[in-house]
Amino acid sequence: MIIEQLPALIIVTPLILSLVVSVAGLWERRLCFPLVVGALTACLVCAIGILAVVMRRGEPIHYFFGGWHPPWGIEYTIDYLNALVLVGVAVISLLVTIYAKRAIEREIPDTKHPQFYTLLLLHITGLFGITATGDMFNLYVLLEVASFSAYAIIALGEQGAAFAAFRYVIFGTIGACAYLLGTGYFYILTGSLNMADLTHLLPHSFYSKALLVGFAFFIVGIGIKMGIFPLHIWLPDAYTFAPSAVSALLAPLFTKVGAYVIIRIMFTVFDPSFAIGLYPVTDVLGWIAAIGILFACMMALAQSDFKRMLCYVLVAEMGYVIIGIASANRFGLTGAILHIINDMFMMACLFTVSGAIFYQTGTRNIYRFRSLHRTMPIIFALFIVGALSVVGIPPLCGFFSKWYLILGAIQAKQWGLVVVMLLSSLLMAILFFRVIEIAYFAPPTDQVHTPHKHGNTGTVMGSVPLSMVIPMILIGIGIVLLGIFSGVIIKHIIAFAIPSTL
Amino acid sequence: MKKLIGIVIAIAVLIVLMYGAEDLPPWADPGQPASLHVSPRYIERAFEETGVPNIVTAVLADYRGYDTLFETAVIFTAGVAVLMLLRRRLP
Amino acid sequence: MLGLYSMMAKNNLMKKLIGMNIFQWAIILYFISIGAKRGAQIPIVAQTHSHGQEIALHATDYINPLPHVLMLTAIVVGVATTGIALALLVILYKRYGTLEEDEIIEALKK
Amino acid sequence: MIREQEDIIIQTVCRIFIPFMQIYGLYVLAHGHGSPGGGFQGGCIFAASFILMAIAYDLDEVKRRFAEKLNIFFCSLGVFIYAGVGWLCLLLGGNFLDYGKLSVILPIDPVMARYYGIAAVETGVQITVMAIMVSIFLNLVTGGTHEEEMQKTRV
Repeated sequence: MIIEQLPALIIVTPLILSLVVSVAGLWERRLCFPLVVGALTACLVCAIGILAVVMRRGEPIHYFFGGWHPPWGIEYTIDYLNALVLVGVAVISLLVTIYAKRAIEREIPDTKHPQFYTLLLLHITGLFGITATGDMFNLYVLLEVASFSAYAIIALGEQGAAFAAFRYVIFGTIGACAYLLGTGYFYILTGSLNMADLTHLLPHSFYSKALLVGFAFFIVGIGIKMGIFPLHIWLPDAYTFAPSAVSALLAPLFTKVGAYVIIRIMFTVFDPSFAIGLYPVTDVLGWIAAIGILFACMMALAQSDFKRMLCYVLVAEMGYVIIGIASANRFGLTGAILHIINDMFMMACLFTVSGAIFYQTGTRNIYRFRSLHRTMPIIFALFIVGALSVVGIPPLCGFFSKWYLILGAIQAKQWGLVVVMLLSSLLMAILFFRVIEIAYFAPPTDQVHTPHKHGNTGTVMGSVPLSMVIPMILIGIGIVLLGIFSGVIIKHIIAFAIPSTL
Repeated sequence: MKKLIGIVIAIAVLIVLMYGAEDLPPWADPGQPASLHVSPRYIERAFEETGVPNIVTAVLADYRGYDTLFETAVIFTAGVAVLMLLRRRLP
Repeated sequence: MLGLYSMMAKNNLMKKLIGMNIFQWAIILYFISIGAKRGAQIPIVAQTHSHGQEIALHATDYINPLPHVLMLTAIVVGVATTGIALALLVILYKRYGTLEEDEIIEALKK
Repeated sequence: MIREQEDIIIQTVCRIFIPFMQIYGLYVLAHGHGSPGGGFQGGCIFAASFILMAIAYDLDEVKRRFAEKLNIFFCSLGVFIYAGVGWLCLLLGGNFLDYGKLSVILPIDPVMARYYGIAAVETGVQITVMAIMVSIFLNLVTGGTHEEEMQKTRV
């Protein structure tokens, strides 16, 4: 019986716990953190349970809220794709939350912790919901839950965060409204909001101009939320100024969930023939993504702020996922889905590293990293793991997803995209080796080597505590394991996650 | 410059909306798909299935009750966010 | 469209927020217009005391309730957005003493 | 909000009005089943009464009648009622939010169980909306201090 209820439990557990946290924080602040970790552990168990059930049954789980059958009620449909993303979200959110504890204690005033953890849980609730839901409007509501908590916890950051967050609010609201408008067009043409139902109903109006407009609004809306290239303007600011733990949580997860939504809508709700055959949506997307990757790499090269550089890398990584979607064949989509999972780990790794460096030295400027590897060897080892994986060095997971992406682009005869991907890998290599060079080979200068004396923030920085290092090491191990076992994952999960229509 | 970009984007969106509006079903037409697929059942059965004469309430809180749960969660989020951002010193 | 334009072009953040609200409300109105039906009444069953003899309800007699439900939710979301944005504006005003975008950017660069 | 501007007429009218507003808020909630209305609308009207109180009197009056801790507690309580009803249905063997299953513990048939389930969740919505609206208002007008320091900005 409990297995039947898993899709509800995974959403409701963090929701209820967030309520409990907000009340518990009124009289005992230290209770909050254990409650959050407990909730996320429960979610992880649920997510793994869901994946196991899906794999054992070999067919999607359907869960009807309120006992109403779709299209009248709200339905959760969880197939391989959802389940995989759910597990990824659960793992990363748990690890990053454990990591976040000490970082938050330093960066956020004491009195705000209960509300912060409440919002953190609500954000993760939203992410789970977006991933699991099978209803267009429900997705909108959950998207808003996730976005609102994101706005708020970003605004907690340093100087300038409030302004960045305000811009994020404006952009995010445009995005949400565009999504809502798109949903409105789908609804007016079909009369249904359920995704599975839309799959059957939409082909009748494939030639309608209104549907095309709705689809365009939808892509723009999700594009703003996930920060694909021309719509990413809010992203670097928001994630740079956010508290480091927050950007370590948001950067890997929120954007990836957006990518998941695009895959879900383009290939499950819409027939692939709509986006490929009828209109050249995939071509347009692919080229925008290609320009975006190059642009983001260039911008990343120009940055001296480590975290801002990572933000542009993130934009580039989203471009890769879009390329995978745009090549629209089995290889490309395998690559895209694998890249969603891999990128969660890689970005979590890199952003936690940046947070840890900031924790210890109080700086994010790359040129102040001189010889830091002596004082923090483990962290920089992890940085190298993450960086090499992003560049795409074979034993690490980034290689495999890029491999599939390139195969997909070749199969789709998009030679330009292949060139772009290879070129951008090169650019990323330059990008990261620049940092590695400074950190490992540049001669130390007194000024930077002893940040305790010259800490420009004026606070004495301690060394990184164990509770931050262990989750980071686990993420690093995750990268390696994902690389080694990527064949297994593809064979047993992703192969079934790709819509059968392709 | 900024105003120019704003005007261009606004006009572009306007054109796109006009383009899409050509194919929309006529306004207030009882035969449009939105009124035919899902909603008739709400209207015809909501009263006997939930005992609530106000169909909007029945759909809001029962058929799509899960949405409303998260609607409440949204406003809860907003409240906590405002509290966290502005409140200096909690009791 | 007015809302979208003002969101892009206006310098004052408060005006941007107002533009955002206009945009949201336009979409809400659009949705509600989906629900309209000629010659129908509001979706509240008129004969509430009809448990004994079943009175058949016809879908054409009542307007479509679903868009109303969705928009109730969307209105709440809009209210929440406005709340958060206003809170951010209060913070910005306290910190920089202005709500003009370029002045804040200037202050940030220092 | 300024002490010198307080007016006996406004205060008296508000004192008479506020209870009626609150009753009207509850009425809108209770009649959400048969006429336009429901938790959200009722909650807003209820919150408006507190906001009117804050405008006509001062913030201390509101704080005295509706303490902040209580407010935060109410915020959570409302969502908790909603989610709790859902959980109850889940524990009783139905799906989440399947109010029909409430008939197992209540002496009524499933249809009426749905009726009362809707009433319960609307109450939850109302409590949350009311508490959050008051909280957002108080925080916004005072900039988070919950003290009357706005005289300076009002020339």
